[in-house]
Amino acid sequence: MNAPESRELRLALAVAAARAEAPHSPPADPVAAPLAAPLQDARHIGQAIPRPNIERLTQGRGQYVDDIELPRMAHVVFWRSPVAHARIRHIERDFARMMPGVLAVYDGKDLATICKPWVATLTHLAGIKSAPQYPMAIDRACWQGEPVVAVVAKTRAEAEDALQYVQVEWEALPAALDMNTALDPDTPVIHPELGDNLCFSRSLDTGGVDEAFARADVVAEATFDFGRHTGVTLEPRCQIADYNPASGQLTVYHSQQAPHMMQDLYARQFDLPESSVRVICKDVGGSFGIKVHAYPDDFATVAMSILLKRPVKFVADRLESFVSDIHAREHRIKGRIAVSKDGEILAFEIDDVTGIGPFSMFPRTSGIEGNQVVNLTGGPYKHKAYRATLKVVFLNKTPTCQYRGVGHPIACAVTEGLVDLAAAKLGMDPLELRKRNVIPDDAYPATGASGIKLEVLSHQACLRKMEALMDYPALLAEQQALRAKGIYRGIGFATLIELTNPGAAFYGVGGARISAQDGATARLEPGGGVAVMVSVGEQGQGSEAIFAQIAADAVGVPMSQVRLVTGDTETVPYGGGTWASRGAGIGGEAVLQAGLALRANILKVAEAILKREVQSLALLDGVVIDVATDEALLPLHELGRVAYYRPDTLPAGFTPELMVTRHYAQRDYPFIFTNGVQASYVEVDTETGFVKLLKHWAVEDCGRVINPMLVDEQIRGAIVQGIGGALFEECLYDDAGLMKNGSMADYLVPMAAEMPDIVVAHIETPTRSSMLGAKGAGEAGTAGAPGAVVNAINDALRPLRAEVWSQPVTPEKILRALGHI
Amino acid sequence: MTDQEQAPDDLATDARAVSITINGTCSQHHVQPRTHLVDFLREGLGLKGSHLGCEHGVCGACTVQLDGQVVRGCLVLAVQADGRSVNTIEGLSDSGAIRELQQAFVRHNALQCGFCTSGMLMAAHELLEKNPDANREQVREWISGNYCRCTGYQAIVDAICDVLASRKTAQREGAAA
Amino acid sequence: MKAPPFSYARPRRLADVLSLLEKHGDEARLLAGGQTLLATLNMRLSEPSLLIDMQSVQELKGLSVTSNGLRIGAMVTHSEIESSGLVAQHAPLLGLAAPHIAHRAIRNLGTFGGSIAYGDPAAEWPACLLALDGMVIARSLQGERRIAALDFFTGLYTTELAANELIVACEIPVATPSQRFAFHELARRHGDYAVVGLAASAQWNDGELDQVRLAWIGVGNMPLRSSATEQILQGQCLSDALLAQALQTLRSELHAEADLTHSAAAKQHLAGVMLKRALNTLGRPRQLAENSNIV
Amino acid sequence: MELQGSVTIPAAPQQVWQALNDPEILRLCIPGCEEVRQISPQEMHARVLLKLGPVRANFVGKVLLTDVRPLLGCTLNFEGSGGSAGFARGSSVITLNAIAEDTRLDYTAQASVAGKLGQIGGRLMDASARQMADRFFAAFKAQIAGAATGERPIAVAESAGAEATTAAPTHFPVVARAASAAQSSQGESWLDKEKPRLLWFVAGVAATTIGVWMGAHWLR
Repeated sequence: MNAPESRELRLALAVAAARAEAPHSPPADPVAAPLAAPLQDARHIGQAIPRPNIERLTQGRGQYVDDIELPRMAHVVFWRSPVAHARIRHIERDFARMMPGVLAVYDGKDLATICKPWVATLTHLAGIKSAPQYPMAIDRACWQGEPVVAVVAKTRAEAEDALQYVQVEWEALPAALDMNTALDPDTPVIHPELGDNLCFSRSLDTGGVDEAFARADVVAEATFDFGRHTGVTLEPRCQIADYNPASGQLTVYHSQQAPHMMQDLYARQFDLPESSVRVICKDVGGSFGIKVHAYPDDFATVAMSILLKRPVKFVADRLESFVSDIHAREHRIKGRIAVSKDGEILAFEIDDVTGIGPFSMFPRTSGIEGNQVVNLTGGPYKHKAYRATLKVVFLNKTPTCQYRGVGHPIACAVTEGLVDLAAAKLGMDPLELRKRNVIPDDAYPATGASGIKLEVLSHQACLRKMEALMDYPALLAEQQALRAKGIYRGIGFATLIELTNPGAAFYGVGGARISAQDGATARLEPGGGVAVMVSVGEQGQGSEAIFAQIAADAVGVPMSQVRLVTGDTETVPYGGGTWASRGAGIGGEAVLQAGLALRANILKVAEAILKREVQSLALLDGVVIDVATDEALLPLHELGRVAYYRPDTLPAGFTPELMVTRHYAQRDYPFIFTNGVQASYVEVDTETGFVKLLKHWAVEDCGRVINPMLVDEQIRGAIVQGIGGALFEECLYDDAGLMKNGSMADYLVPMAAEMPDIVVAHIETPTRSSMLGAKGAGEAGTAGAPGAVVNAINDALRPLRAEVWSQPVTPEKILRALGHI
Repeated sequence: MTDQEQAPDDLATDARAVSITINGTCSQHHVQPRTHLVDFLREGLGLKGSHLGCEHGVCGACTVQLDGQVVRGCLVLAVQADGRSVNTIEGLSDSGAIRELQQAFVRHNALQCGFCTSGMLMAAHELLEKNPDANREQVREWISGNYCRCTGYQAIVDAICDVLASRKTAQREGAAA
Repeated sequence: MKAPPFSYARPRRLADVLSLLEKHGDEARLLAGGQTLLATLNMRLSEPSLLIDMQSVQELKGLSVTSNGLRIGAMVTHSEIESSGLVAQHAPLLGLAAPHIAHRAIRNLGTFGGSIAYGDPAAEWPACLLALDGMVIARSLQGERRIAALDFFTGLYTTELAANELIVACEIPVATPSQRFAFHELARRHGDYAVVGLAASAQWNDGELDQVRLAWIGVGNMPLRSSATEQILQGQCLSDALLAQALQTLRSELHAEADLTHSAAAKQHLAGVMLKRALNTLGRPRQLAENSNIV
Repeated sequence: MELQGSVTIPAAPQQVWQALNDPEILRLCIPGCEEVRQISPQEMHARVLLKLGPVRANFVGKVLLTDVRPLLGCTLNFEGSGGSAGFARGSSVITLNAIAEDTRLDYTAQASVAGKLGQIGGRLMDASARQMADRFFAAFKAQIAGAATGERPIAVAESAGAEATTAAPTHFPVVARAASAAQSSQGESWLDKEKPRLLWFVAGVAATTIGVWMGAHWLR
């Protein structure tokens, strides 16, 4: 990539690099390295700046989908399959239709007349298969929670009243419910036309694995279980579909992460011109991957708006969220590690089975998570021998798909669990074993054993920093001292890699119409402000804030002069949206390039107005200045006035171009990997099996940190979600495939009281694939936390010769491991 | 308050008159007995700042004040509020009652998606009043009835502790002066 | 998730509540704090014709000390108990238990009487009432009756309360100087229902335990006492041998039911741990016992 | 949900067997049972009003008997539906053994609960099923004792509620549920292969298990 163009930006980036090894936690800490004095007020990148646009959220003045009311808006509720697998014999709708306020009652066949079915596969996942899926079940429902009948009424309450009178005659069918037996001959095949219940399989073998295990001094192995999770966004999934039959225009207000993807899907499934579909995402109340998929009820709601020729609102209630939002993470992995007596990791081997739903989820497929586990296991380490097998099997349970972390928390917990087991067998300190085996910081670019391309990572620096940050020797001493008193504390580490800034390798090459590139438009307003339209939206992570920071620096204006527009396919450039930790790295780079281009164009206008050489001009803090003297020459509002209202005063043949668009796609690598290390300190009550989280640390290298305050709390939030999986969260099913804990009261997400304080620090190794140098940061917390916490628990239990590798680690499991029950 | 003493003989379920003081203004409204308070606020009055995250009383996103105390807005009927006073996030924002907390939340980045924030602020506001000496652990316990799925709770705890501390400082300085 | 249609009444007088209850029978439901009922209604797991809101009935409110002990009106909220000086003085066990009940917003509306009337096996107040040997005062149009806590809870969500009857108040003998209390509860998250909990009280007479009452939370299908274990402890000084004996007795008399993530065996084990911890509070000299009631 | 238990009934196996085959005795013993109705020789329904804590729900249960070994035992397959509240199905194996003058009845039951109640009722599923079984047997023992002293229960009133399934929308709440409860399992389902014989206590266990309540610490 080119070097930064402007003096100001060069300085800003240099300052950020100088701060690279300074922790910015707690976030209130002043930035460690001083900024150059004359530019101090102007620099935004790298600063802990509060988000400029969130005051309205603190006053209850946001606008989430459910806050929107449109004229003639109707409300839909769904009758969902109460069982895992059922033949639909008859649907009696007449009684429901007679209820007050009811506008229509639809079944799957009604909607199939205008919405095409889909099959979610990707060509680069060789052999992946699935069956056609419709907006609502036709003849057969395949999981508890699949929509079967829809009731549309004038109010939500009326729709629910009428729903009580929908009578569905169904016959329960035998179901495939256990991933470990899904491929057995006596397990029913969910889609007979597919031949079996295997959605996708993969095997990878570098060669040399058997030899490595044969010559290993230590082989450690374990079976790792991961419970099924779901995302529990606090705002449920919701949308309003508004079809205008007169204009043929479909507008969908959607709580979604990828508006252009949905625009494309609605256009294709309903045979509408792309230009007739507009998707608008206003405030989104949490997404985490839950809202990046195209759900059957999304299409159903749109279909009903088209059929009824009026707006239709769907807001999932919490009980239906638990069985209709995607699930994730149900894996059983047998893993082993080969290590030499001097602590060299020689090989990893894993065998992964994962259970998905009855369909591969549209459009990203349900094969990616397992695929990632194969790609990522052993990822931080320099061993060469690796073997992995993966089986992704269909089950009559809620469909699974990409949820925050996507395979990383699993791969990391398996890898790091095995490393800890090996360290214990060797009698070597687990941190030391990691230090000896991570790919050294000077060895990049490198290729991992699974074949992943690693641009530049900083494992060694992160481990060094972690050791100091947590004061490891003191902690070890404390742990020893307390053990003597019968108090069992444990320390657990997890080194990790995370794939971020994906190129088209993720979906595009597999045929999915999911944009790998993003765009930003920057426009100078007549009053001197800068409007920035970006295809990456805001889900709360602070995208708009960091884009404003980047734009302010790139253009050379105060951040208060920057206004962001996101989340509307009609007004922002085309792009992928928010997923796979790509917002800052890809969207941010597009904003940077657009901002720099706008600055250049502004200076051209200044050149014309001031009749000075452009090289002698700079734009600083909203004012065109003389580079040599720093003399203020022309404020932007004056430049805007001339450019927009008095173009007659400009030289003939010169046209100001004060709106520019730039796009960016990361094409140097399939993914830009980040790395980090987490540590957890826990106390296990060995009488009760209860675990208290005492403290958690994360050292994270997400390249250029644009706003440490935002990234730190985002990492903490991700860690807390990871802890959720490690200790609390699991979708529990009974033998008939029915979810037993599908309420907020029984599906335990982490709450404030049980969470530890989390110290976050950074190493900054900017990616060279972009000028900005930012990599993703949104998922690494979730990736590493479960491994660290589970390792800490096992470290605490080790003197008692107990171990637990099944997540969530419940008191029950610990009590069993300890032999109390 | 409107008379709700007697059930109508025909057990009518349709809307009836209630008189509720909302954000300081008392007015009459018609509401069905089955409508819970937050549906009434959101749909009847257009006060969209209180959110519905679960409608079974667990998530805390719907937290509002009833007679000055926080309650789950989804576990109170609007008719139960007849003759009583209700404050919402909009009211407390306009009155300035929670300005310090709001500013601290922004300063500490104590919100991401913002869906929990109204309820979180309502809960924190009551903490400031009931336990001005709360320590960090007590703050964590107090807000543990309010789900936040985005932050790690730490920024929220920091923000609340910040306000607790600055109020104490102000109090000490006031006492000293 | 919207409640089905129903009618609503808010009488001011207890007599009117009782008349409505008598008249509408099973079609009517009493609305105390509503923190259970309204969730149920939102989920449409109950479709009553009428809710009888008791918020305006003065006779059901207030805490006071009478010759019978501490009287807790049925409509007294968890928060009122939590912050009551009378409770702290006369029934400190309730103060220990209150913070475990859900969260502040729930405690501000949920009522003591409502909690007793449901008798949820995992709720704190029914167990406390048992541990304190309290009394339920029930009223119907036919009159008032007093039911000892020990007799009140009869099964899963079932009590001695008749269909036309409501709880007016509960009475708890005031604490004596030699009485000690322990409250231990294990919950996965703060404010969640108990996995296992124990509300306990005993007289401490120079080391000898007297009138030991152990009331269990989240163990069986109702709030229950373990009388055989109590008997073992009666008149004894705490020792390792006594503890072992008590644990053994507890194992044979307590039959735990599994919940979503804990087997019966785990709960049985945890009950033993709770007993051990409670006895540490109840049975040791005060200064040694002080910090032991926090789990 | 899995349940097993054993109960000793002070009567000979023959008497116990007869009582178990008497729908009216069952109606009287199943907690909350309001009606037992023979739809056809192949089908028997019971309506149960489930009252558990704050929950009130009408359930319709259907039971079919298989593997009948007169005086020795049988297998029961049951389904119960509470409309939008939930649905349950399961099976139970009953074995009778003569012990001196008495009969020991051993039972095992497995059930799964669908719908809202299943989704939220997990915490107390086992406890409520056990309570249901206990109450059934307590009542059953009492009935047998009563029968021994000559107090016969009254015969089932066939007419009551027979019009239910075709009632007008104004009667809906009960009707709709009754109708939807009848839903599954005609045709080639497992139920069809065996000849249905009687309604049985498990209908009660099912309906309640179904009805079981409810994760509700939030519910205070």
